[in-house]
Amino acid sequence: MRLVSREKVRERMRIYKRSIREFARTYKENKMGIVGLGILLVFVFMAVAAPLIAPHSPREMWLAEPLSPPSKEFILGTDELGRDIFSLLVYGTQVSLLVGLLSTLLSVGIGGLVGLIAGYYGGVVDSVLMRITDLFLILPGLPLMIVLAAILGPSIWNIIFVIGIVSWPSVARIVRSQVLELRERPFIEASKVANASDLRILFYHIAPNVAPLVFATAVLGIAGAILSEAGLSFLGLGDPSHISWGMMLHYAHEFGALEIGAWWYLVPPGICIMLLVLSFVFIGYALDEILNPRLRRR
Amino acid sequence: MHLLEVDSLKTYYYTRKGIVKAVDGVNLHIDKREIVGVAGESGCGKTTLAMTIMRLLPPEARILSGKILFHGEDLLSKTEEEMREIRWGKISMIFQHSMNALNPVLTIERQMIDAIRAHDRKLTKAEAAVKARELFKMVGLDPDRIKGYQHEFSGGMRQRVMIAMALAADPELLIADEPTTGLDVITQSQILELLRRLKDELGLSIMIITHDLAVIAEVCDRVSIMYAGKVVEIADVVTLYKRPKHPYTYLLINAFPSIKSRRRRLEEIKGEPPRLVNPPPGCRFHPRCPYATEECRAKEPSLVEVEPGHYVACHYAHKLNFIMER
Amino acid sequence: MKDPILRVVNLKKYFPLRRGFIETLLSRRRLYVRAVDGISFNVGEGKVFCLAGESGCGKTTTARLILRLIPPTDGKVYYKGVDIFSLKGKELKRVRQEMQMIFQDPYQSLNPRMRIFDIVNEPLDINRKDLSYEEKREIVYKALEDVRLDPEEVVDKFPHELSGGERQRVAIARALVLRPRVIVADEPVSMLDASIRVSILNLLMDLKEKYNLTMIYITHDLAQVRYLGDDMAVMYLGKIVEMGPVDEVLDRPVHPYTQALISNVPIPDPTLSRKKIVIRGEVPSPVNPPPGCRFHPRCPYAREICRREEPKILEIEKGHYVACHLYE
Amino acid sequence: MGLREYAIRRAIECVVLLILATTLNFFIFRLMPGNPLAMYIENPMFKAETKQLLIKRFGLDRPLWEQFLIYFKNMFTGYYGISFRYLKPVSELIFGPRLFNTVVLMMSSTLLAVLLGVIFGVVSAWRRGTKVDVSSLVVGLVLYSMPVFWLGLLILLVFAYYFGILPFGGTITRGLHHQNLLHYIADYLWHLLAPMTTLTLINFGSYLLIVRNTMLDVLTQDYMLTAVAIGVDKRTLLFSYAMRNAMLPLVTIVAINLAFVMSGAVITETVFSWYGMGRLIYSSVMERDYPVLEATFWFIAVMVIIANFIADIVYAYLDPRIRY
Repeated sequence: MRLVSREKVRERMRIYKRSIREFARTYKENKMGIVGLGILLVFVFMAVAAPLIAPHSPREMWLAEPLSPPSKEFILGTDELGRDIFSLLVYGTQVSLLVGLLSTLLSVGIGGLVGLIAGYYGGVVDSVLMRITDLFLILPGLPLMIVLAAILGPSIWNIIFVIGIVSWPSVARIVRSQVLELRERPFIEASKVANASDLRILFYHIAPNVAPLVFATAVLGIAGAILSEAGLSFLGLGDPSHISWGMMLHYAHEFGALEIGAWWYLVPPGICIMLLVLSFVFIGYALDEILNPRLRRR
Repeated sequence: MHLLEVDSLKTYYYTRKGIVKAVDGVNLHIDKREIVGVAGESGCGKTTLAMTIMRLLPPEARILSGKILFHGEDLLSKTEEEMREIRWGKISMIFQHSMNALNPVLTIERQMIDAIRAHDRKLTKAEAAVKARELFKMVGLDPDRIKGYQHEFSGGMRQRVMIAMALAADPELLIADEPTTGLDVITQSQILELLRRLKDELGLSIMIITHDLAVIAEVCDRVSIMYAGKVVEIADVVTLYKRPKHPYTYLLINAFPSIKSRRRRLEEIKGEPPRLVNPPPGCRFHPRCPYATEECRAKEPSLVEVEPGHYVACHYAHKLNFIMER
Repeated sequence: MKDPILRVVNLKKYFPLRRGFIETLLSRRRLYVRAVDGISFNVGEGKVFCLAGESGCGKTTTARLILRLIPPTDGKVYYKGVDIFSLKGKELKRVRQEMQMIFQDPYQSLNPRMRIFDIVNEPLDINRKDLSYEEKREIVYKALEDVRLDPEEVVDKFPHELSGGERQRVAIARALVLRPRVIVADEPVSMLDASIRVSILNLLMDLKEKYNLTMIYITHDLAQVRYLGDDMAVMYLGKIVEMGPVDEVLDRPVHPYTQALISNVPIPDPTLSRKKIVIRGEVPSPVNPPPGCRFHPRCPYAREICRREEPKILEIEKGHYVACHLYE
Repeated sequence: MGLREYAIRRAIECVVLLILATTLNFFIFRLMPGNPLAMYIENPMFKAETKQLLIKRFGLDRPLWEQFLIYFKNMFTGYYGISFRYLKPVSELIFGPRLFNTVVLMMSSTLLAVLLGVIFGVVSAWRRGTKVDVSSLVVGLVLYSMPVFWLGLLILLVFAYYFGILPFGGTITRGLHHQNLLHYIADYLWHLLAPMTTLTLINFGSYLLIVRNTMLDVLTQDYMLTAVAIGVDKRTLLFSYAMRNAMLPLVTIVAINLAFVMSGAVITETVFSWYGMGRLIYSSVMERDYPVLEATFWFIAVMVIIANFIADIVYAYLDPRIRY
């Protein structure tokens, strides 16, 4: 096959740059989106630069009396094993971000593909795929995750897998309804008249038009995945070798932080979860407003 | 005194992309028992004009100047409370896209009764229901279907329902925004016939807003032609179609193929209508006008009465004489 | 008359009414929307054949059938003597290249995420793998010039950056890049403003002359039919009721429906007075079309036979066909 | 098509879905690594004979398709097997105080959340762009972003630990002798307060956002402009013209959310030691108590299907367009 000409590549780059510039301009006007992005960047920095920020190793035990309140050395006190809570918090960011991103990638991958195929081919294929999707929606999500996680065993990869495998149906539904609408657009017929193959129509015409919506959904999906991870970890199903915020709260609950009023152990992990989720929700909301033509009308 | 007189009205939209000068100095009037057509292409400001008269503008719109005199009283100086009485009570409107103008989950009867009772609170629900059925009959609908829902009616019938709704509070003036757009030829003809009949029977004044000059020729007594936020020509319907004075009017009428006339090549109007964020200076039509001169580019023409009842906004109105050969 | 380039024979399309899985199981009788119900016509090479009718009469479905965008329930379409529904693979691809379509809504018929160059280039990308990028670009630029757009100015733009008229020109350019023989135009100007409409109509006529195209022009506007059509057929509820040369049909309509339709078309001339034929009611649903002649419930001349028997299509004058019991 | 025909059609579809869900439920628990058979054999609590007996009783020695048929019959005749952990019939574990407690918790919090969500959502949309709107939007988003258990822990920290006015958990005060029924109910409600508030707040956030969105959508519809032009008074405008349309999607969402609320219940019941189905599910997972899980999952699926069915009928009743 002949290589794509250099000029064509250059042309493409120019167009992409222009689209990104245009998008950035509209995004900048959205206050919520900017706040969300700001919070997210702080957390990303925390995750990447964790070894530089954290004063102690998250594994180092008996640094001080267990459950000791905040002090100069341990600004958020210590946990029941005498570990530095602030350090645990900083490293916990890595887990949340990793689980959120990867499990959403999985659910968007499965859901997107199912939605595309069901929506485009319709008929029996659609009926079968959608019935399966309905079934997954009927089964209670978190209990299902709990069962799967408990059986697969406590590992961060299992958690990612479990969250991804349980949360794809909503993505599939959204994508499918969008595809159903796009499929009827005349530009699809126009390209059929030009002999375009199904694959070309699906991936060249439909997928790029679904992409923005999927992107907005995915960002909200990350928020949901982080909450799910926190929930699973809180129930004690997390990976003990990667301490997450949910797991910190699990231990806090288990070891009676509540009964002694150890707020320094109970409050900070929750705030972190909330802020990180909120940042994705804000960004998702902003994207939805920008990309969703229904809301843009006015 | 005219029933309604619009005097140098300006309504702009303040959007993120700039100021849209949708209505930029419009004059026109409507007399009693008269059907006046306001014609222009999409985006010329004709719907904004109607919404300004009704005072139903979205928040980003602002009325900058001008007067809207109804029975000699300026509607722009009325309070919202007073306007609520005049709206529908004196001036009612049929909106564009009548498909979506009715609430889908309420019966037609319920909506008709609400409309009737909103302006005559003395009526009981039962009395209002009787009146609603009468209105249904008047617009040629079967009164037994009044308890139905919007989706049970076809396009033409929905338009009739909208007309019945508009008549709910016995208005003096009816503004109809694209009343026949999207309807089939025969249905369209029926709706126009109905409007003409209502004018005669109820002594109604009607303002028809449309992009279709053929529709105007069918029913209107007088016509205003709008272009890019301005009125460029006003005349009675025969004068306008037979001896237009504004080049735009002439070209626009010529741009409509007729089913009657034998085939010949129609004259094109070059270019496209300007965007109202940044309209051209001088006469707004000059970039597309075959007769434009330096003067047209520099100076804006004002609407002048060239003969009784015939107003034209063109520097060369006295020189240009178009004769329609159809 | 020489052999027509396109022959449509007894074409039918019934759409099954969309219903749930369960319902299909429960009831044996399936309901159909009879969008096109047995129509036949010929299109001569280099002619403009107009399909006219009100919304829901099946004219757009006919267009999609001719282009094989949907499979027919019954009937044949012969292009240069070959039944297009029997074609497969390479042959189908080749015939499709010779038949292109222009759609009604220029806002919907261009992919919003592709720039103009890619939109016009797509048919070449798919069908002309033998061409180099430079060659394709030349053809695209030429096509854009053909539709009187400035290629340099538009190629990089996205559809939303163009006006409606410009978009429709792009759609025409896309239809032309493969040098088709037949163009099916489905209400190509109905969404455009009056002042732009004429320039698109004239453009279509010029291109038709220049490339000796055959055109199937679908419209509800009889004035447009008069303006550019050679032959025409009037459709009502999936059937052709009258067919013939444009001037013949419009000046001497014989079917009561055609007569009513023509008499109700608004004319941009207030001095012309004429008698309008008043017709009751609205078009019935194509799911349950009336028996016999489909127009009989609204026809002022309906007789007993019209309720029972479907009228056959008859040639009452040379080339002028009508399906009405009044003329049997 | 009338409402009745529509209801029948939907009912048949629900039955199909129920059969499919039952089937899926079977396979989820059979195809999992560490199948139930292994659990019997590895469990030292059972004697060899008992094992054989139970295996026979459950039909686990028969081929899979036969097991499937037996399972199917069992599910629909109310025989869910015996819990490994409690050595009691599963039906006894589910149908009783546990179910009651969970239903009380879920119903009360859902009702409150919907009510609050509707009020704040409508006001927020009606006054779009004002301070009221922006602050309720932010509150909604923040609540939506909060982990349920953390909110629960915070409430406990503040009201149980610092103020000492609420209990740390449980359904009733253990060891307390209740003098009469009224006293018992009061004690029960006192314990209900914290978990109910937690679930209400969490759900309130999402309902507020949904109602606000649909309401904004409705307000921009053409028919609203017509109603304003007609001069329909504000009350009628808001309640008859706008809200009825805006409430429609909510009917469906409340039903769909049931499965989601159940997830919230699992965690909430754990935080507050609430004696209900959620905790049963959790502890059964930890103990690999398959019969209980199989039954609870099936039961929840049935509830969700029924709720969706009811929602569809209510929707059709409210929206005349559905009965085409």
